[in-house]
Amino acid sequence: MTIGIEHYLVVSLVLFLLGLFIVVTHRNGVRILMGVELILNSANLNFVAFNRYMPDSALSGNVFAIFVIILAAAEAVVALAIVLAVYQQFSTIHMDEISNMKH
Amino acid sequence: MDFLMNAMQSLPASMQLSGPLAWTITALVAAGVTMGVVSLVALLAVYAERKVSADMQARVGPMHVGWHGILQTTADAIKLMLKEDLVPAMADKWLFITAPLLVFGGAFIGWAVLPLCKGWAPVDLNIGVVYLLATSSLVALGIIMAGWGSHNKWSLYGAMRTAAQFLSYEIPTALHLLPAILLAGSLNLTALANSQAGGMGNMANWAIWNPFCFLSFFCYFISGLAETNRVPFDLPESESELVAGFHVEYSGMRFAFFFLAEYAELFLVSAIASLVFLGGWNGPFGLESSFLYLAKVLVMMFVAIWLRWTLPRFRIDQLMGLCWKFLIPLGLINILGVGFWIYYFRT
Amino acid sequence: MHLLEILSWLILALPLAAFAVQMAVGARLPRYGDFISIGAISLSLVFCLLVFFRVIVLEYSPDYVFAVSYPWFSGGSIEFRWGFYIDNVTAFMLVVVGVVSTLVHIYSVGYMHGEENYHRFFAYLGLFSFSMFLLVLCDNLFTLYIAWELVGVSSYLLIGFYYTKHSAANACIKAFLTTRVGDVFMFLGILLLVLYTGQLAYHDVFNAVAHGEISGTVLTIAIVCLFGGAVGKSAQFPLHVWLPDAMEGPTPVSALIHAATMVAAGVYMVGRMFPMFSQSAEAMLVIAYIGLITAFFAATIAITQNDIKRVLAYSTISQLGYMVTALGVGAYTAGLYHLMTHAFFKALLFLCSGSVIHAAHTQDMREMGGLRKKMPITFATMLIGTLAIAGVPFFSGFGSKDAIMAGALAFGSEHGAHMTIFIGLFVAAGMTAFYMFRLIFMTFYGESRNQHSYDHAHESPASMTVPLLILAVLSIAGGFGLYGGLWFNHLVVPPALQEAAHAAAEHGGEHGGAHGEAWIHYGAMGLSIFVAALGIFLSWVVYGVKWISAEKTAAAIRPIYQLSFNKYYVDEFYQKIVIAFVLWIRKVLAAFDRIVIDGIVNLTAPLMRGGATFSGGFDHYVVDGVLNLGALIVQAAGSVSVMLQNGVIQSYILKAAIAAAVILVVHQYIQFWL
Amino acid sequence: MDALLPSLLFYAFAGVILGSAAFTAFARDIVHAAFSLLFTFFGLACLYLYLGADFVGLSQVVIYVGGILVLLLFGVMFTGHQTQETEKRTVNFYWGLALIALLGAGMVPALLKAPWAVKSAAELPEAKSTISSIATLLMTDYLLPFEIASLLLLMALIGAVVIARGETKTDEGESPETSA
Repeated sequence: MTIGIEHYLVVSLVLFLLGLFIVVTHRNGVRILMGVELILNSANLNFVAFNRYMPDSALSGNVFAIFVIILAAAEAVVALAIVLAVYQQFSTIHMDEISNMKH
Repeated sequence: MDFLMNAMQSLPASMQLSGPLAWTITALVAAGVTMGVVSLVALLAVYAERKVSADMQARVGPMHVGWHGILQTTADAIKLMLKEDLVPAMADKWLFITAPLLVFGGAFIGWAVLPLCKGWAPVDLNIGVVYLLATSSLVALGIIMAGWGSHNKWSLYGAMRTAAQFLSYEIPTALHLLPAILLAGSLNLTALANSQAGGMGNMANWAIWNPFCFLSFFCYFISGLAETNRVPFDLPESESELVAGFHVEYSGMRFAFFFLAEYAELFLVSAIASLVFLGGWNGPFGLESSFLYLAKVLVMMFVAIWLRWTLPRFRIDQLMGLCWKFLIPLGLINILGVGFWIYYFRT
Repeated sequence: MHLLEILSWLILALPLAAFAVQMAVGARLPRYGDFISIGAISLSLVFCLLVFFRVIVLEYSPDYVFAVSYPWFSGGSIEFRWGFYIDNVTAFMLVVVGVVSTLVHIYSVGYMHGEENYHRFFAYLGLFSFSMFLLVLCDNLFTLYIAWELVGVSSYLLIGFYYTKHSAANACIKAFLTTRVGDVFMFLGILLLVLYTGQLAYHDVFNAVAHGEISGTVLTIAIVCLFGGAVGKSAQFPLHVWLPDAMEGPTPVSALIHAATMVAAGVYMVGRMFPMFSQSAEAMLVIAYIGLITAFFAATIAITQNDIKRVLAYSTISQLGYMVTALGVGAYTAGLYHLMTHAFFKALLFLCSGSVIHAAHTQDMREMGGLRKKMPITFATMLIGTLAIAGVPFFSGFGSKDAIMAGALAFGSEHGAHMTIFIGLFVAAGMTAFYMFRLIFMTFYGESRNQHSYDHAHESPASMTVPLLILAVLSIAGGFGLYGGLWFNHLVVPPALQEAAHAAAEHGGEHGGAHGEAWIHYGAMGLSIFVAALGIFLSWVVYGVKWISAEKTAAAIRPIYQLSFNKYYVDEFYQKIVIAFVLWIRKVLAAFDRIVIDGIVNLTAPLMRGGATFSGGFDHYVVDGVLNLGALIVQAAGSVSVMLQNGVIQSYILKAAIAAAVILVVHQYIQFWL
Repeated sequence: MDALLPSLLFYAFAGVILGSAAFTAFARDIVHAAFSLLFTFFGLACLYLYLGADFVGLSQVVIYVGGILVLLLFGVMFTGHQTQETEKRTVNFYWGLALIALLGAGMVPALLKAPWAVKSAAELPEAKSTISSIATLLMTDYLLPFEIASLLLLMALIGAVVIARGETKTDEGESPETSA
């Protein structure tokens, strides 16, 4: 009944699938961003879990997770700026309606 | 208070329990104690606020319930609890209900790492400061939730302002804690306070005497006030323009939660300031006492109340300008400065 | 760094910097930036004087040498270095170049005032000064050749300064190409030396020659080839034709390049290489005779010319011939001494002629006359220059020319067969005095022959006259009285060269006035004074008081006069024979080209056309067919896949992810199926 | 008994995380979805703490809850509550479901079968505080990535400002949507 690495991997996998589902199916740009965040978090969970279950890895997993979080912050800022710009430009944030590069 | 500490520590032993169950029971008891303290602090703080403001405006304040109105806030609390629980028809019910809990929860879980008396905290977390910074963000989220859930434009405005203000002021709050943390070399609040013991009159080692930390202390207190939405930074509430901001639709018990959370946070900010900068329980003449610590917190709270009834409210652009153009650069400079200080005076 | 090293760097850098600045921003500076050029060249002059002072005065020793060299690059087995080589000769030459350059710069301010491209002129002057300094300072053959060509280029630019004038454009091309003939020989000479010795630096080459690494006929050929460069640059017969034409350039240029410095470069080069040249008696003899021919023929031409600058040009050629002869007969110091004195008085004469031209607006002496009263300063200074060149005692030309005569006389007395050299020089000296005073009389005395230009004539501005005065002083002082030659002799001959000179003296004559026997020296002196006086007297008789009519005399000896007047038809000879030969070869080659090469090309055309027709058909039916088939397939596939391409990025992600998932699932479960 | 509580805690956290994430994925209201994300992030932070990664856990709370989530809510509020009840919120909904089913079917056996070079839970050392080790790592082995990350944040900040403000320049009625 102890918790092994597989438990974390499955949780992470389901998180990833849910994120992917959001990215693939939802029309709202902000919702897609949420999906992306879920995917990033599932990766992070893998990093941290493997780090814990490989004690010799000297915290590299944790450091990686921190870098991923930093990247996620940068990504969210820029992505939201883009979403706002898109909204101003196209008056919609439905990503399937924005199918042409030049307005 | 020292008795309390001993009692808490010996509790599991006296019940002859060990393992996770003991851990759980200790946690629950600690949570209960903390909850009681929070409520007590809030009740007293509201009373103090009323009385102080009355004094400042040459009034007498509440006088009828109890001796000099000392039971007035208790009576108010009872009144709020007995009021009808209203949810506006157009409101997003889930969000509307969750928001006060989130706000209060956010303020409350911060107390988990706060030393309540000399050397004892419910959870003596070794990265307590980071934990405090982390949990305080829940409050902002709760306020946004309240603003959105109320389906009211005043609420939404208040919520948006909160989000902006909160995101901005989180940065200087952290930045201005860092110089003192660098000096102490620890993120543990107890260790931070203990590291300031000793020196001339048990005061010379207070972080505030370091020139950089001296600046940081005031900047931190300003940022803290802004984070708790206290005047002069109470733009999210601003009674005069937004009616009451995010909690305009709330009444009864839910409103009480917001109220409680505000004073809990105020206490938290004051406590951190006194622990990190003012030596915590270390005081003059080699004194080390929980009462000294409490006295410092109360003085800080009094200053906050005093400011509330003295200063007018900022405009939103002034608020943001103060944060980004003044507090954050100063924080970075302070960190650099204290780094050099440590390099030259410690090594 | 040694002081001399720093000074050498500065001397080189300043004119080059002035050149760069003038080229880049000269047009936009106040006064077109002439002050920059003048400042730079003046500073260079100051540094030259410092070098002179240090080398000649402070640390004087006959064999003073300062050498420094820097690695440059290496090609094959030869390491190319470049550096400075400063001895007494270099110090002297630096002062000559510096003084004349500076004075010409200053003079140009007045002379070129208001010209178009004023700043460009100064830029070219700066480039020329740099090149000349480099030529003087450098320590090896390779750098010498580079400086040599740079001098040629800047001379080309300066002669062609009025490039819109057709004659100037032609003259600069002619000058460049003619000197190039000499340069090719010089390059061959350098190549021969490098081939045999593997060295480039002067010293190493001299050592190699002294050790016999190159000797005999090969050495003679190498030396004659090197001398070919001097023939071109110093306008020796038969490559002298460019110098008179080069007078199309502005007069300061004539003074700077075609009187004082560049044309002296050949002489300087021979002087610099003297230890090597003196190893080959045959080559020395060739040099001596070429110098003699040049000196004599140029003098005869100068008598009949009417253009004031052409007279001076031929006079220059003649004087260069003197120098070369001096070198050829082993009177090494006399040649270099004459180089210095000539630089001063010929620059003076040219600048005076410029002043006259500036005033009279013509170059034809027949249009002038009586300018003495209008232009007293110009007259006085020009008279001093003329006296100097004529070899009148107490002027600089006397000492140097006398030394050359003495050298030639000594050579002749040793080898009776070569007494011709002395006699030729002697006669040429008389002619020199004659034509120079002819110039003076025609220009400054008598009545004006063109009243209009006479009325407008006036003295030149101070920026022009001051250099004249300075040069006049130098033209007198440069002679050091009567005994300059003796003094100079001690000054510039390092012992190493003395030995070489002695070696030359063993088969040649005694090499200079000082070491000559007394009768040679005083005899030569007396004779040269005599011919100078004779020349002046004749000139006075013909052009001064006109007892003898010049026209009648010319008519009496008409064929000779025509020969002289037409410069012995050398130009025509080149035009008719040499250039015609080249043109003929060109025609032959053109015919070969047309008939043989074009024939082959024309033959290939039908072949190619046949091949092209075939390959075109193949292309059209086979290759295009395949391609069209491919295109059809791609089009069909595209019309299917365009349905996938709907512009919605999410659908792309979906499709990619589904593809990945399918692959994954297949990969996972395939083991069960198999 | 001793092993039960930690396991139960894990399952509780996993339940919170996956439940709230699923709510995010399937909720009709985007604001609800966003707030549901709060629980996902918070649960993940708890899971990190549970894994002994205290600093990562708190960073998760600070940055995701305090930063990114608030930003997402901003995004929702600025772009308006656009999706009406009647409007279609998703595309390819069933394709998406098929996709995650397929991927899950492919991945789960792969995860379980893979010979991970890890230790079993019993062999693991006691979790210690990671913060000073991480600080040392960031200042030594990972100094360059750390500095690059700071640069990246600066670039993101400036870039975001530029992108978001870009439209204010065309206020003179030139922008297509105002004229259209």
